[in-house]
Amino acid sequence: MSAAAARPAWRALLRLRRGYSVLLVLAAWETASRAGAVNTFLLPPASEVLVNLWNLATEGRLLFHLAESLLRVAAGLGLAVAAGIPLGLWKARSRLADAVLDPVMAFWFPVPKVGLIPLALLFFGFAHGSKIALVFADALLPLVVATYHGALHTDRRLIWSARAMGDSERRILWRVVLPAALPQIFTGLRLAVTVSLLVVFLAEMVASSSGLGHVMIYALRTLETKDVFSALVTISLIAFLADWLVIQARRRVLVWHA
Amino acid sequence: MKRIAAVTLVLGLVLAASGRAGAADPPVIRIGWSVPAQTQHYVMMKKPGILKHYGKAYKADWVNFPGSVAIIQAIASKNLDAGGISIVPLARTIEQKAANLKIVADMMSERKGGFQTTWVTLESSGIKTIADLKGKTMGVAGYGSTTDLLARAILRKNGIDPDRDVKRVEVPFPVMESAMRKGDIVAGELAQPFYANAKARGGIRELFTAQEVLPVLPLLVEAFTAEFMAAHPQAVKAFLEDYVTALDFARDPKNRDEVVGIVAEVSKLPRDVLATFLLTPQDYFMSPDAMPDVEAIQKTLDFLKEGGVLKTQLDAKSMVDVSLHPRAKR
Amino acid sequence: MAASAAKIVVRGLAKEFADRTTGRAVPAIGGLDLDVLAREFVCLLGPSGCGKSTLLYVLGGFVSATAGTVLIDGKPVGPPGPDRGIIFQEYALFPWLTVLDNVMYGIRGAASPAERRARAEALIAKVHLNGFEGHYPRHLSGGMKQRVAIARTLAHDPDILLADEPFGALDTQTRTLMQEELLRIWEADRKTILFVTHSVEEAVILADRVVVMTARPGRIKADIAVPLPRPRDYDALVRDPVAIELRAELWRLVKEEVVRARGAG
Amino acid sequence: MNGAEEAAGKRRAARIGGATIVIAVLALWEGVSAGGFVDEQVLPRVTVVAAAWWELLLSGELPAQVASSLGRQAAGFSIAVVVGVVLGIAMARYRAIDDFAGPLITMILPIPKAALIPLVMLWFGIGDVAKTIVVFLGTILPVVVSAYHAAGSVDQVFLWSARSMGDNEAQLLRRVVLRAALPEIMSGIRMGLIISLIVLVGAEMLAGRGGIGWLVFYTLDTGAYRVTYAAMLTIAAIGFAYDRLFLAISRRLLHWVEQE
Repeated sequence: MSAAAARPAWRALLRLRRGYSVLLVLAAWETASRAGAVNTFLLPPASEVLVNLWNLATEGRLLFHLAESLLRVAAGLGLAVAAGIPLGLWKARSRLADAVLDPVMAFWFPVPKVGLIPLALLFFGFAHGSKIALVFADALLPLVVATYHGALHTDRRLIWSARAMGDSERRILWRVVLPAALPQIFTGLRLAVTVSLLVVFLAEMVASSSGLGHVMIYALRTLETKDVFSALVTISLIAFLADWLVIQARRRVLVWHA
Repeated sequence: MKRIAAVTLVLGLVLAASGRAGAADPPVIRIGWSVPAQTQHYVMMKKPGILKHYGKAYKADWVNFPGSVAIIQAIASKNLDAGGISIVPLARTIEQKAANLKIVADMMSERKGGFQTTWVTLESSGIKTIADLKGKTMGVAGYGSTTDLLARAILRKNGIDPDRDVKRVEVPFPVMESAMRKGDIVAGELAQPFYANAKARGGIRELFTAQEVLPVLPLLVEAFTAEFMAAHPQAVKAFLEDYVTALDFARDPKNRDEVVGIVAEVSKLPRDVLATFLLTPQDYFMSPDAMPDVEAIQKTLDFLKEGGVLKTQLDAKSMVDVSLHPRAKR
Repeated sequence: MAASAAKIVVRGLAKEFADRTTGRAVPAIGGLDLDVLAREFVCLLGPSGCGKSTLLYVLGGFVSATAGTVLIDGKPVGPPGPDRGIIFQEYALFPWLTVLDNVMYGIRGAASPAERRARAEALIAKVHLNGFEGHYPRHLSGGMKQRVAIARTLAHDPDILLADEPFGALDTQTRTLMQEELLRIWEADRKTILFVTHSVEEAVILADRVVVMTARPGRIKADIAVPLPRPRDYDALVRDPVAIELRAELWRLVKEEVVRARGAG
Repeated sequence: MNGAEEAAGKRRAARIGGATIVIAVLALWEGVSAGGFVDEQVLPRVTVVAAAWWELLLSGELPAQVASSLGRQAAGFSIAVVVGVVLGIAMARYRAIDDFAGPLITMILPIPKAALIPLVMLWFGIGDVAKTIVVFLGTILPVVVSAYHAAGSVDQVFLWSARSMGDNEAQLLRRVVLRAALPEIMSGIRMGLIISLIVLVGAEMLAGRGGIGWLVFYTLDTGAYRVTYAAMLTIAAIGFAYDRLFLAISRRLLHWVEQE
């Protein structure tokens, strides 16, 4: 009667259940390409791409570029978290901060950062700095907005209880408002992770000598379509893994949350 | 009643969308262009009045792309019929049978008598020869681009392994000069108009050009799909006549001011910068007869095969089709 | 058969929850039998966490039982529907709707919007909230919110009312007034009510019958009739010897379970 | 003591603060460029950019490019809002849809759209449809994620109340889940609105037939940076105006939300 006995088998099936759509897409891709429905130059068969990916991966170069990209994402995202959460909290708790920051952000965030790449290159260097700066600039938005909304709707009874217990405003911010905002912050983090990946690959496509985006643009320039798709598949896998990690972290951190 | 109306409407929309509503309309050539160095195209786009056949024997739908690869992708996905394309991606396209493209006219080449992409350093850098680059950082505008392939060959020829002996970082053309003056790189490649700009500001020394490995590099050509040429030979013929007209117009010294204005308008670059080199010996070389240089193309293909960029030996003659070219000797 | 005459029949009901951190099954209700007659007012009393609310949610069709049968009018309990109205301690008013719109929400089948509106207004009057029709929940006090919630539940005219500690969050005065108001409304049309509470006083004032549950996993510990006449007078009940005796008895039963629960925990 | 007066004072202070920041940034920009700290070719002076902007405005090019872009942006954004909200709520409510769409969304959306352009060309051509699809793909992420999380955390008592009042699934979704999730969805839409302007650049480099995003990328390529910055500032200004408009609408729509 209890599901406990059948759990391992069920677990395995559940895992599969969450991946079958990806397998379906791969199958459709393979069929379309093999059947000649699409130009294989534009869309080579999935199987060939996967074999190619395996070769690139075992060769080692791909892993190097992957590590470069991930380093940039980690640094940019880390900075965005470190800056975005305090900014969002501050904006939610101080009317003055809100009034000053709101228009500045509303003007800054729609700026297409790709146009700032030349400037970023000169200011932050051609290696990691420029990409980290761009990731930071774009990942900041979801974090600030999410933290702000989460903190704004904190139950005021919680804040008052803390105040009654003699907590300072700063302590309340970190001990009451931040935990209360965490569910929303995780939503923002999920977005920020995706945005970071997007930005780092884009920045690496425009100007970089390493990273997955660089691998992709090099393959595009030399018309090695299979390499392009190998990079694409890698990016997809990374994105999937990163998202899974955020969801796991969310589950761990938010055990108290419904 | 309603159903008939609906069916008529749908049919009408389909016909309108297919663009073949009026049989009398001349065929539309969907053609890709990019910047820089496609002066013939810019003149055709901005001065259709000087063209004899435009609107009568053909119409053109000009679409801008960020470069040759994008144009080729658009051709392969059947969204374009023609375009101004660089020779290396074109060769790779034909090698992979991604699209059946034919070179129908010359657009511009890098050779003596015209501008060649130039690798430069600062006079103060202490770099005198290519060998001095050992252990230094240099700028590449685009890994895997034609000029990058040439630079690698030249470095290797001068005893420098491009992957080990120098650090090469990707720097967009417009930032190259600043990066060099700032000291982030000691050398870098400059195309026009960035070369002219840097030269005007002074302190720049030329290191090398592609001359050393390829005396004539037919960099950009006009290409059409074989399918379109077979379906609309008259339109292509008329287009090429107009293409030559535009070339002649651009090359005529008394039109120079106007052409500089056209290029400034298209590229959005300041007119005074363009005026320093455009249509002078400091501009890319445009062959007066607009004929593709089969011999130079073959040499380029051979060079690419040798360098491993091409896996197969391609035949330039089979890639070129000048049967509709007004200045072809018949 | 006496059992089949009952409005609600519960037999051998068990409910397990999976612990979120350990993944182990935790029993909330363990083999519970209960009959509720039509038009009966039954209070469920028990220590916190004894599964009173869970029983209510199973009856409402919100959660499914792990084992056992639950019949309503002789039929197995179905998904939630307007035949069973529910009132929560947290009011559960839709914050985006006005008082009037909240009450109108559940009114269906009326011929015209005007008719629905008239019915809603009548219900609002019944809970003494005239003049607050256009207010949003955030502008109301706790007692007012709960009165809106009662009006909203009555609006779809349910057969059975399930109340989950509805007055638990109210102050004593408001609570007393709300109890009187609920009795007044109930005596007018006598719906079947299953009322979860942790207050012995409340159970004695309201119920025909008080069912005391054991600590987790919840079972029936005692089933005690309340032999007090209706309509009930709050002030009289305070001094009524039968009521005093009953309160003492119930409190003793509950206390045993509270102590047991604490020992187990 | 006087709350209204205090609020007005803060507003005034904020306005002054905001203006100070803007002026300081512009002055810094001009100084950095004019003082030779950054090459003027890479960062043209504010005054040069302003002149370029004015020129583009007078020539009619800027209004034309903006107009041609806003249609695509509005279309892509609107579709993203509708599809994103519906999909996000559906994923939160139905395990099967989540299992199907969830992995695809997390795997496809982080791919730089520039890499997908060949496939977009293949299936949707190089016209407005293709560009709208790219905007849609870029914009839908925040909408879908916020709708998913918001719909997933709707208070259980709301759902049960509505059920016990006889709501069927469709009514429940429309009348309760959507409404209860609205505040968080709106913050996702706000982000989507901003991002829809950013992704115009990617969408319009697909095949240049104009547009403000095309102008950014095109001049970035040619090196006409004064135009790049003018176009970027225009996009930022549009984004600012959109955001203010959005806030006004949002305040009206969410007047029932309890705020401190």
